[in-house]
Amino acid sequence: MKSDGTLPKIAVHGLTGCAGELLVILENLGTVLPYVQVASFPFAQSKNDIKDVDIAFVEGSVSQEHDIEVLNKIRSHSKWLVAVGNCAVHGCVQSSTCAKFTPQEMVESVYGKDSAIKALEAKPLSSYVEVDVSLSGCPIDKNQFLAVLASLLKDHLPYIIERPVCLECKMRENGCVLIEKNLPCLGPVTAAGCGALCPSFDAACYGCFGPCKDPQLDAMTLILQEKGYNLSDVLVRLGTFGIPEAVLSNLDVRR
Amino acid sequence: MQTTGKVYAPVKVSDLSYSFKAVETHSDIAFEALRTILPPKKFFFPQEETIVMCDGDQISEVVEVPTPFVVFGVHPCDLAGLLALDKIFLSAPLDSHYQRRRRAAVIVGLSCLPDKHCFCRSMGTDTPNKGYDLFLTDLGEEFYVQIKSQAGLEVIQACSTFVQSVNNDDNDSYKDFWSERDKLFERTFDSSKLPNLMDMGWNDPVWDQLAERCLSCGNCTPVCPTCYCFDMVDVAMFNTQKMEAKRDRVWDSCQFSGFAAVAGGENFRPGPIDRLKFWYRHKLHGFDDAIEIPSCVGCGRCTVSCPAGIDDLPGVVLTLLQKTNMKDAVQ
Amino acid sequence: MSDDKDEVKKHTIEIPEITRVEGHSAVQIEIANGKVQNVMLDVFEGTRFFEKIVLGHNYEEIPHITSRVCAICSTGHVLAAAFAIEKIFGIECDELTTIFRRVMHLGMFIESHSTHIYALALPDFVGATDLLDFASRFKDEFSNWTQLRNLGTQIQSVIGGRPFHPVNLHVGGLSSIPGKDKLASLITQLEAARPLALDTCQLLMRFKPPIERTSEPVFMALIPVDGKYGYFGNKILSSHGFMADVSEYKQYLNEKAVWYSHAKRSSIEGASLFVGAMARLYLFNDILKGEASNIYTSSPLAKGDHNSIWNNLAQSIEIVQAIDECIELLRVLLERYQDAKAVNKSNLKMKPGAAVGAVECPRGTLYHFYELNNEGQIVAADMVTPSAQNTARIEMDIKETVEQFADYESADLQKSLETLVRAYDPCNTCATHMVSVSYT
Amino acid sequence: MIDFNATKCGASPFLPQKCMIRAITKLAQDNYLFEVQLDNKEMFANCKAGQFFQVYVPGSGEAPISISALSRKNCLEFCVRKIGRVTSALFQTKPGDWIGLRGPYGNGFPIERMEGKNIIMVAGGLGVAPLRSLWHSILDDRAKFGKIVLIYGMKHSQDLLFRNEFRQLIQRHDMEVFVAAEEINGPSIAALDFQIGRVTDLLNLAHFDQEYVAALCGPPVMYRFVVDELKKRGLHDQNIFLSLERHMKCGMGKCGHCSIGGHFACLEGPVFSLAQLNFMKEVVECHGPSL
Ligand SMILES: Cc1cc2nc3c(=O)[nH]c(=O)nc-3n(C[C@H](O)[C@H](O)[C@H](O)COP(=O)(O)OP(=O)(O)OC[C@H]3O[C@@H](n4cnc5c(N)ncnc54)[C@H](O)[C@@H]3O)c2cc1C
Ligand code: SF4
Ligand code: SF4
Ligand code: SF4
Repeated sequence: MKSDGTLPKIAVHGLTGCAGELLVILENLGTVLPYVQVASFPFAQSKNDIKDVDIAFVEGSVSQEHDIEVLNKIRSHSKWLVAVGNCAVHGCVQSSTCAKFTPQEMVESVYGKDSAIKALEAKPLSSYVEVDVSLSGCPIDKNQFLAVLASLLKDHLPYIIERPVCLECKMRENGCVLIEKNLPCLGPVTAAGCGALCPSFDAACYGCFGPCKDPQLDAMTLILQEKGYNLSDVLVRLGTFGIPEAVLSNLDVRR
Repeated sequence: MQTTGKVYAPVKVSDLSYSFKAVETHSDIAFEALRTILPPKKFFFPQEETIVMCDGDQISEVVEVPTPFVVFGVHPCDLAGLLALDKIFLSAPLDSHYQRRRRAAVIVGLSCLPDKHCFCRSMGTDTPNKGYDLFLTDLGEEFYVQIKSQAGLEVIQACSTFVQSVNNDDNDSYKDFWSERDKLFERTFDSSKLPNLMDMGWNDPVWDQLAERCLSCGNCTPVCPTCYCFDMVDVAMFNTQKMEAKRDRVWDSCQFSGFAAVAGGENFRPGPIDRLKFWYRHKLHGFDDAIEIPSCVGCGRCTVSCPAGIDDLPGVVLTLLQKTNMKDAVQ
Repeated sequence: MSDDKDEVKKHTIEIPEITRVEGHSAVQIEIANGKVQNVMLDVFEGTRFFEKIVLGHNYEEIPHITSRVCAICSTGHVLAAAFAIEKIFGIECDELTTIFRRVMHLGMFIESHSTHIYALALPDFVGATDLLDFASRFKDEFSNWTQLRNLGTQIQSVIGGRPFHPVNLHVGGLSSIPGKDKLASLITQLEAARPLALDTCQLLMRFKPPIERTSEPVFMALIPVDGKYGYFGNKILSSHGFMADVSEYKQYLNEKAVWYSHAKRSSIEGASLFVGAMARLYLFNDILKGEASNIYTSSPLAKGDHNSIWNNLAQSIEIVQAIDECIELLRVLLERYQDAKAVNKSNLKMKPGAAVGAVECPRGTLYHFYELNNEGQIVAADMVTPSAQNTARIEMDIKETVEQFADYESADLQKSLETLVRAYDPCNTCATHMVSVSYT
Repeated sequence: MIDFNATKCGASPFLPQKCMIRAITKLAQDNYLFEVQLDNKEMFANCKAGQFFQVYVPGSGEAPISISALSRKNCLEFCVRKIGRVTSALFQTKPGDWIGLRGPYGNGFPIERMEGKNIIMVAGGLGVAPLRSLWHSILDDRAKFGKIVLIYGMKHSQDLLFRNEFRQLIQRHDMEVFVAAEEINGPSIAALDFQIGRVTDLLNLAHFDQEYVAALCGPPVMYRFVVDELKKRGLHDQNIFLSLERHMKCGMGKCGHCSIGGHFACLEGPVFSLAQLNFMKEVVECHGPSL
């Protein structure tokens, strides 16, 4: 509750994404409704007011002019701007390819030569505006989301840890699938938050939360190659869920 | 044992791995388990625990009084590991969260036969002499039981029908077991040389070779019986039940890049090599003079859990011993 | 807005952003001399080019990547991709794996349908301004949604690892078999939620459609593989009696282009393609079983009323069907639990080739096409989503609706249009192809 | 059955004491001075110059902050720079709000060993915060100490902290005070002789010899140069004291973050003599052989 007796206002917007975060937020609306007023949530309500809000959650990457317009408007009307989901934080799957094809090539390949569609290279929000909090995940973890919101309601920055998935994996006491099953697990270079979901299901982490802090990509590449994975598959796999090109380009094998 | 409380023992969880889990019957227990993924430290210093709660105007301690429980099948190295943790958490100021759980536990030790990764003998942690309530030596048909405490005695009394007093034969087979076991260690070295070794080998190229492969994944630390580093994580909450926030203690690892970073951008261990060397030194050099016990108990967990295969502690030690001309320490 | 350059009076209705559909879209309607000239459903969801994104990736990654087309149908995308790749390899999953997949898929239906009905469409029907208004005024209904949706997410979490973007479904099968106790608890939850599903049908049956339907669409859906009402299949059937293998999707979707694709001028004979719950019920109601069948028989659908608004009712019937089938399938799984096997990667024989995988998603038929090289990497890909197939029909419906109104400025018209579009729930996030139909 | 709860466990050492913020003063951009009331007499009595507290902002977290002064009326002063999560949250508090304190932790400066000696204090940037508590202790008992030199350097002149206090210190005749900034901009400060340059330049102006005891606090780069200079002047390693900053989560030798080799900076430090540090492998590695 604010000093004037009103509830803090939040907004939830989606740019170019799969609506995953919108869905997570929608499904947890019951928990947060007593503490906030939802000023804008086009996915869930008809009357949407983009005017000054305390916290704006934005899903999706910026992939077209319209996204930029909306994003700038949201930024100028919100105190805290939270990028939610891998798309908004790292650019997710759609940004991974832009390194290989130009947007126009993609438009042509999908919609034909004389398509009127204009596309931009998919980029995370931070490429266009200042982002206060970045909460990655594909989709975001609901507990992390609730903690971020609760922190911001106190005007505190939340503590989001970007340690590797391996820590959570060991904390859950999983047998390591990289060691025991020779699976191409990206846990060592991927940010935790999911609770080491894939390895808990005997599968290899494919990096959906984006890179952990300071990922050791050279060592990861080396070890996967030793396990028999070919270099091109390994590099493609590392880049799938939005490891930024700047980080990837530090790879020895790429240089 | 179940009269004492819940029983935890090694259980098979994957093709190659075991884990201490709650068991109901004798048949749940994997007696063959050599090392569990996580050591028994998780019962006393859990992966995640809430330490402090805070509402609008009060801060309070979270007091969890555990009911008595039994940890069954703790091998000598893990007993030594717990003693090392005791030195940290039970030294002043005493960590009450740890202490409460430690008090509630009855520890039943169990003998084991080493594999190629075990080197507890070199670290001097292969003989159980304290840290347990009961210790069982597997003599094939029967167990040779050593009782160390009142709590242990009470467990034995509760199942007196299965217990006989020890005779001379038993004593002999007990001795035989341990001397036979001693022969099984594949790699041994003289651990008294370790502090010197780490100092002399500090700039050895072996570190560069290892660090090139290090993933900084931190797998080596949660599995270690003596690693105790943690982070304090504040989680804000909605004001339900007037609870505004909690402080959680969560396992951390010195292998993560921000571990030693301070405000102003200085990071005292920025690269994997710095962190890896720090870790090796910490394990092999011990807690320096602060606490006079080794901080590696030779369980081999880090060796088997490192995806990069670079935590072969005895291997690295032997290599360094050769290089630094301390060959005489290789036994 | 009016445009005076033309002799004739032109009138344009714009609905800037249709909220509460799973994606973003706007409708633009041009009217001249009382006749609707153009209907443009403009999807301004940024395009993501999945056909291009997947190129160069190893087949193992494909289900995880395509899952990101759409959170709501992620299980459908994962399965369509897995089906296509398995076809290339010439393998078929064992029976129990297929049952696990079915249960997972039904979980998605329960979640997606209930979310669509309660959170996106129902607020319109009961006259709530939005979901929040709905939540506070219709507490029981809101809680129905929470419970049904939780049921769907629970099923998907137990089998797939999380409510969407599953981690346990792979080419070849599951990476790990869910615990027996968890499967058993799903049965209990399903049984508990069943009455709510029945209530939902009754609730929807009572609403009167705000707009009348004038022309009949062409319904199309996959023919269930095993003769029981279901969502996996390799052949399609249309209400015109057209039948084809899904591998020919390119031809038949194009062949019928007149009534499917460019809806701009006129729909030939007033018929356009309609996929989704209503289509499935129309085509396969005879193989519905139990309570679902009873409800269908008593519904307006059985009487031949194909007003698009009834799509929501059709969805509610499918929820009942899904719950009953899930219970049955889970019982089989429990009985034969020890036979269930996780996928063993080393047994997967990779082969180059191309194939089409298809699956019925909540909104209709989903097609995935892939071509693999010798390395198991994708060299060509194509996806056709249900929403893309429905777009023409939506535009057509809009046209008919507008023509029923005399006053184009009326607020009622705008509201009716939004309601109508929402009934289809065009999931624009997955509209990888949709943009092509929205320009004049 | 054994009664496992027979002996009660003590209170958690992680439990902060609730303390009221009495006053907040802005010292410079992003640098505030917090005056906090510590009613726990025992805790207060234990406080020593150079020690630190774990300051807890409810809902945000804890940060180790040095005692910058022990003011009368059971109050502690903390000089804080807004740098991240917890410090930003602290900057949002108002007088009258409460925060949590745990401590005091660490060894503090070895005042006993400085008695009767000449003292040189070198502060870089925010390092002035803990040193301030040291000069307060010394000046409170001025007669017990010999000559005093205080050197304070910073990047920009507008970062100057404790401006009024320095104005007074400079006027004292019983100590030498030097202040320097690498860049001087903004209004000059009356009666304050700002030098342009680094602390090392000031060392050349100061009069001191090998008989001095040195106390240093500042960023790691500063240590490298200052220590070199001090050693050139012949100061003994046992007489050079440095307050080291390390990442700390508990302050009581348990969380492992502040570990330097096998030592806990929070227990054995944060103040170490150069003689001690010479035998701490890791410090040597980080700061070069001169340290
Ligand atoms: C003994 C000691 C005394 C200190 N005295 C003061 C003082 O008097 N005034 C003052 O303003 N600051 C002091 N600091 C520094 C202060 O503790 C950090 O600035 C503070 O912890 C940053 O917390 P944060 O949450 O605001 O930053 P974060 O958002 O957590 O991080 C910002 C930066 O601070 C580093 N950091 C985070 N936590 C710590 C930590 N616990 N210890 C050290 N660095 C950390 C991070 O690695 C990062 O580089 C002292 C530190 C120590 C160790
Ligand atoms: S399975 Fe993956 S996440 Fe888990 S420990 Fe191994 S490499 Fe790390
Ligand atoms: S293990 Fe990796 S891929 Fe799987 S959910 Fe977690 S971050 Fe995503
Ligand atoms: S040593 Fe091995 S286990 Fe430890 S961080 Fe490096 S790669 Fe991971």
